Amino acid sequence: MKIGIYPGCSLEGSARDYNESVFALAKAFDIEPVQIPDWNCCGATAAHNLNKELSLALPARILALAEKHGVDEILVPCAACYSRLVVTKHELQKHPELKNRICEVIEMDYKGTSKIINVIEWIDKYIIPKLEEKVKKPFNYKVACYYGCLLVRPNKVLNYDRVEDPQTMDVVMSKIGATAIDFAFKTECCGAGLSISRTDIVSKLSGKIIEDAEHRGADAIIVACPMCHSNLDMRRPDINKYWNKEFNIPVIFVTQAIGLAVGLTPAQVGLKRHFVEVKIS
Amino acid sequence: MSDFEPKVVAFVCNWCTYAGADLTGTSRIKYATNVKIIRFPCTGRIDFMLLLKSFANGADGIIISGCHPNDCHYTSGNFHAKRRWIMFKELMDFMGIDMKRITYSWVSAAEGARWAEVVNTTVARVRELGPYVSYQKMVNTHIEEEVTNE
Amino acid sequence: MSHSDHHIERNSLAAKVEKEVEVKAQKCYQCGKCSAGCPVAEDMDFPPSMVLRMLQTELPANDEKILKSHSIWLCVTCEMCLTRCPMEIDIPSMMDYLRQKSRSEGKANPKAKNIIAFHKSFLSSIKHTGRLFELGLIIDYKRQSLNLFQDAGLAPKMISRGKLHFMPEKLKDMAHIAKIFKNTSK
Amino acid sequence: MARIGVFICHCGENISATVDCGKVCEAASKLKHVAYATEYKYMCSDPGQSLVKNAIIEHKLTGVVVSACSPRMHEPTFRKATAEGGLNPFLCEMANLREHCSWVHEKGEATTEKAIDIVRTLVEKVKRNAALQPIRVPVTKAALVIGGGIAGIQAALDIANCGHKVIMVERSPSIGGHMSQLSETFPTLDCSQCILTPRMVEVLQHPNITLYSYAEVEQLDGFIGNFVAKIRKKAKSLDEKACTGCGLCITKCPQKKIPNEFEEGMGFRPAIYVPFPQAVPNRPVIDKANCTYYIKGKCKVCEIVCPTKAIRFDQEDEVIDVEVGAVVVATGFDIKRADFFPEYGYGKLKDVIDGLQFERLASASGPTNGEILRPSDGQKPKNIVFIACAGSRDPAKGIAYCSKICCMYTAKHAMLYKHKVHEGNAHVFYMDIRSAGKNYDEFVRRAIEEDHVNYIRGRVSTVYERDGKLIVKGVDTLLGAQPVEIVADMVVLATAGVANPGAEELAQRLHVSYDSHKFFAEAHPKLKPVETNTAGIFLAGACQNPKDIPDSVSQASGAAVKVAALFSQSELTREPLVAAVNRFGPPLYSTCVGCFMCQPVCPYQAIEREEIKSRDGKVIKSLAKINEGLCQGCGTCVALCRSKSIDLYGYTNEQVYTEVVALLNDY
Ligand SMILES: Cc1cc2nc3c(=O)[nH]c(=O)nc-3n(C[C@H](O)[C@H](O)[C@H](O)COP(=O)(O)OP(=O)(O)OC[C@H]3O[C@@H](n4cnc5c(N)ncnc54)[C@H](O)[C@@H]3O)c2cc1C
Ligand SMILES: Cc1cc2nc3c(=O)[nH]c(=O)nc-3n(C[C@H](O)[C@H](O)[C@H](O)COP(=O)(O)OP(=O)(O)OC[C@H]3O[C@@H](n4cnc5c(N)ncnc54)[C@H](O)[C@@H]3O)c2cc1C
Ligand code: SF4
Ligand code: SF4
Ligand code: SF4
Ligand code: SF4
Ligand code: SF4
Ligand code: SF4
Ligand code: SF4
Ligand code: SF4
Repeated sequence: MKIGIYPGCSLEGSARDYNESVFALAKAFDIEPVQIPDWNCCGATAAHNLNKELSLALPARILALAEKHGVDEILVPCAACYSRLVVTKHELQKHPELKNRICEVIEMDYKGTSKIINVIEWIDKYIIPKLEEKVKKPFNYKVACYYGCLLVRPNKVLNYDRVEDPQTMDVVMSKIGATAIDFAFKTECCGAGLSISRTDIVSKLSGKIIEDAEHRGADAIIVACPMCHSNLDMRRPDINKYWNKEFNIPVIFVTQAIGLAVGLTPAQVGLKRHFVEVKIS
Repeated sequence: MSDFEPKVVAFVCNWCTYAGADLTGTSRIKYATNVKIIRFPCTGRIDFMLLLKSFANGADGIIISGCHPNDCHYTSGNFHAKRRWIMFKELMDFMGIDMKRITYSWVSAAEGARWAEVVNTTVARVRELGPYVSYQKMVNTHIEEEVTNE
Repeated sequence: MSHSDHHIERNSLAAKVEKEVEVKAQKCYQCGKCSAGCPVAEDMDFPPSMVLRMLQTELPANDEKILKSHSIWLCVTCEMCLTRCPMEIDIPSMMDYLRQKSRSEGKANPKAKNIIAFHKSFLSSIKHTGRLFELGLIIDYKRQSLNLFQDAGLAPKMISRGKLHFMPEKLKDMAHIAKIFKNTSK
Repeated sequence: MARIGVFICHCGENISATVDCGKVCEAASKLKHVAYATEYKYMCSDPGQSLVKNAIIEHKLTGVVVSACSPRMHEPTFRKATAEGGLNPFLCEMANLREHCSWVHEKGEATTEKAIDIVRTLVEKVKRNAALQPIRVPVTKAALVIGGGIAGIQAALDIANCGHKVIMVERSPSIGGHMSQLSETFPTLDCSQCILTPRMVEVLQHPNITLYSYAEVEQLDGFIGNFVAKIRKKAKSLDEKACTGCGLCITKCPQKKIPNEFEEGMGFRPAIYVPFPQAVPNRPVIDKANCTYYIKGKCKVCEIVCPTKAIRFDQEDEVIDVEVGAVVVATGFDIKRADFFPEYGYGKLKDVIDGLQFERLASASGPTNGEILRPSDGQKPKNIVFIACAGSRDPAKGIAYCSKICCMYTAKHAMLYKHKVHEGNAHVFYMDIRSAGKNYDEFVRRAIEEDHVNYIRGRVSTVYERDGKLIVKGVDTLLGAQPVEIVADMVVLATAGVANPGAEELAQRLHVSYDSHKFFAEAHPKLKPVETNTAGIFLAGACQNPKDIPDSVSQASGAAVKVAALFSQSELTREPLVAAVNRFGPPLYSTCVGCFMCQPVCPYQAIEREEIKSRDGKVIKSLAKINEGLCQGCGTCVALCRSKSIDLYGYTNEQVYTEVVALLNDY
């Protein structure tokens, strides 16, 4: 079985920390995901806001490339990219004519054979079985697992976890010794799509999530999406200003938390790149 | 052709269309004399071989009519009739029966006027089509040959 | 004959939404659950359930209001509404369609200028490099939105944390991307 | 040789004005096998009827065709006259010369010709009529009532008061159903127990009613008038005759922490228990699944303390057969339970409860003695939110229908809350207020106008907990979908009314139909709302769809009358127009090939399997057999049977084919 990875644009840029932690964690567990050669951007929100065909064609090229290189399973750490790829696969499967049209657009063959998995599924399948023996420093913290929108929605298409009150990340965190608190904003939107154009709205929405997590006594918010991370972490000064508060709860990628627990250094998992200082560990 | 009077047989269910046709009468609504009714308990009882038998015996057109869907006196008789009709229709079509000669309709016990309309439109259509001699000839020749062979 | 066999020509926005994205506005019974859960409803001029109600009227004046609304641009496609709608009405897809329609008819709400500018900058970044070049995106967006001072503090901090590249990373097969853009531009 | 008599009616001038009756009579008299033809002004008058009687005798007729009005009008009249003439009544047919001829055509040759065609057709048919005997079915005058809620109770009492025996089977240890759990009832707010308990006691004491509680119907065989029911009486581990109901065992049972079903999980009960103080019968049962003795083999405290030595640990289930003539199904309904609404925290947040739980909180005999206290900390809620249509009218959750009762009980709950917590605020999120009953809308208006319940039109998106409070996020759609956020202490969901668990299996055992939501199906939505598709089985109460008490009681009385009508004769007589599968002697036995394609199409489950056995008991052949008690004569099976092995009396293949030939051929 050949496992590929589609990092997506943000992991190469603003979410380098996430990227580093994914690869460091993979290495620690002797896994070597191969990048899909010459991958392109999935088009994210912008494409389907402005151009439906393009919003399917861009992900279709990625999937077709994966197929061409014999990839059976594609790990997609970015929840936004994950959602776009799964939705595209679903749409093309459902509408054969659309599939033909998109194949014409991208001038490539596409069958829809590769499986697309998100980072939690990947952890579940490849990390958890060997986790117990490897945990060196239990992650003894109270954490609020934040799933965001795109890991679980659209639920009928993604078919992953429960759409209300999902549990998979909570379970993963408990395996490294963390206590996942009950958290009302697990799947509320952080405002990702308006990240740059409407910072006020993003500050408001992301602020609600942070406020609730802090209020419930969480030591950290755990995320599995670079968009969520950038909104909750990089946007913190805006959030604090908007709310007129000093929120300083750190936002940690799930892969970073596991990495720390199995003995990787903060630098190895990219913690120093965060805006909000991570005092734990 | 102008003095051609088509013969039309109507197979109707007792509870809806027969009663509907009674109402046509009580309301004194007039329709063509060409249609003659045979009463069945339910359209579910109608054996579609009767259609072939009718054409062979000189019918130029046929009406099948029962309760509206979901109104069947026997709850689902008309549903089964409809299902069988769909299959049989294809078969007859395949056999070369002129399907324009057959009307399949729903007339409830309250639709006296509708029954007159169904009768009149069917008669008009069949009149247009002319006598269904082709079928009668085909079937009847066959019988006669058998008789002479004896 | 089924009851819905009415062959009336409809030319309303609702009819178009129905045809293009298979969202039937008439299915909405105005319960308001979408608006109750929508994270941006309070910033919208018409919350999602109101957009549906306006579509249902099939009145040209309401269609016009929708296409010119701020709401359709504020929707962040979070899918909360679809997830909870009892009638499973795909509002996010509908919003996508309305945005495209609004822009192609030149009716986009002026207040959404920045949002559109951002999406455009984003796409143009992909068009030129195949991947998102974040620094380029920010510069292009600032140019388009004339919002020069917004996020002034962000870039230096990102740079210091190695989160912004100075040079775009280009795909090898840029010609392919160009073709895809060309093939999908209507 | 057939000798047919034809009687042509003028119907005053109704027929004779357009049809030349004389000519029809003449033509009829020339038909083969017609021994006598005559015309008369009013055939249905006494002299007209005598004409038929006398002609039968005089002309030794073997068949009669009365050519007059619609058989739907006078067929019974002339069949009776035929019988009085000494001929089997089914040897009489009517030719419809009025409704289908004289009234719908103008006077003229074609009309008379058509009349002749009709007469000829029926003459040919009647020649092929068989002398049929009405089917007589004996009736066992005892009714089985399944389910002991208010509907079952009402039906049982009504039937018993007509003087018939009733066997009532109730699944749980006590009768009473959901009504016994209710606090006060809309629209009058009278105490549920106060009006129900006397009825329950009446059932127990009625000489005509035998009550089997803690029992279930396992199987039902037979047909209208003649059912046999297999009833499993679950072991109560108790000698009911010896037990005095003193309750000592209940107080001493050490196993005390079992969630109390009657209190909807908001209290506990021991392993030996009576579900509630007014239970009928008021005798305990041991819940084997939770009793220490059954689990670990030790304890027997109850046996030790029982002053009358009534405990029987070795008791086993008992299965008995009862013979009944009719069945009333009254197994009621249930409401959607936890984990159905994750976005509202139902099943997860302690203070998000359902309607039945609220009933228990509001009930004077409930876990809080009628005080409205929230389950999490026993505090009095200052702000309470009711959410209507919680799961009903929600196709995404699989329930598109309206549950019908929840608008009313929600108004009642809000009202009861306001009566008990004067300083509190009650909010109701609703979509429509459906209160179409006598004094119902007035009731809802009272909640709004006098008790100041805050009705907000809109659906709630989510309920979550924060600092021990519940945040309810909704909108007010009447204010342009303006967001409404209420910080509540307690949330009550009016969850959808659904079919009782086990309803589907029961329906299959009884051979009655059910709808896609597993509610029992009535035979006709308007005109047979208490009948099922199976003759002799009737419906009462919420097992058909969610219903309130007045509707349940009305329907139960309706079902009881149907049963009483059935029991008013000792034999059922039915028209013999039923289907039959042919039978002959060996070696063929029947042309039926045993495909059983006919079985599923019969709307009345009248087609059974019969096994032909050789002398040494080996099954040689499986054949379809029609139960004439169940068959209603629709004829669907006849048309379907490919080997033409089934025929329908009155409409045999021979008859209908002959009709076609006679109608089209002028001979
Ligand atoms: C929260 C709430 C509040 C309500 N308030 C009111 C009100 O104020 N006023 C009003 O008019 N109505 C009210 N109702 C409606 C009322 O409860 C029903 O109308 C009534 O209970 C229906 O009676 P039933 O006998 O048909 O069914 P049920 O009460 O459900 O009784 C059915 C009985 O059948 C038994 N049973 C089930 N399956 C089997 C089986 N297989 N074999 C043997 N026995 C079986 C059950 O154990 C039960 O005893 C309310 C309902 C709810 C949920
Ligand atoms: C516009 C409209 C549409 C409807 N559509 C539907 C529908 O689609 N489906 C449905 O289920 N229901 C429908 N209904 C309701 C339906 O009409 C009633 O449920 C039904 O008619 C009630 O029957 P009833 O016998 O109780 O009363 P009625 O139909 O009113 O019959 C009462 C009879 O009693 C006679 N009478 C009155 N006073 C006396 C007296 N003092 N002495 C002797 N005789 C007397 C009257 O002449 C009448 O014949 C509709 C009603 C209306 C108004
Ligand atoms: S239900 Fe059956 S019997 Fe009744 S009228 Fe209809 S087709 Fe006829
Ligand atoms: S949730 Fe669905 S049905 Fe309700 S108002 Fe919104 S779109 Fe309409
Ligand atoms: S998808 Fe758009 S309309 Fe729907 S809830 Fe999210 S932001 Fe609101
Ligand atoms: S034997 Fe069972 S029922 Fe009796 S007292 Fe013990 S636990 Fe209770
Ligand atoms: S079993 Fe014995 S102790 Fe228990 S109630 Fe009956 S008589 Fe009393
Ligand atoms: S009765 Fe009222 S609350 Fe219940 S489902 Fe119907 S409309 Fe909703
Ligand atoms: S009065 Fe009639 S129209 Fe008005 S709510 Fe009641 S049932 Fe509906
Ligand atoms: S005639 Fe109708 S009711 Fe009788 S057995 Fe046949 S299908 Fe069943």
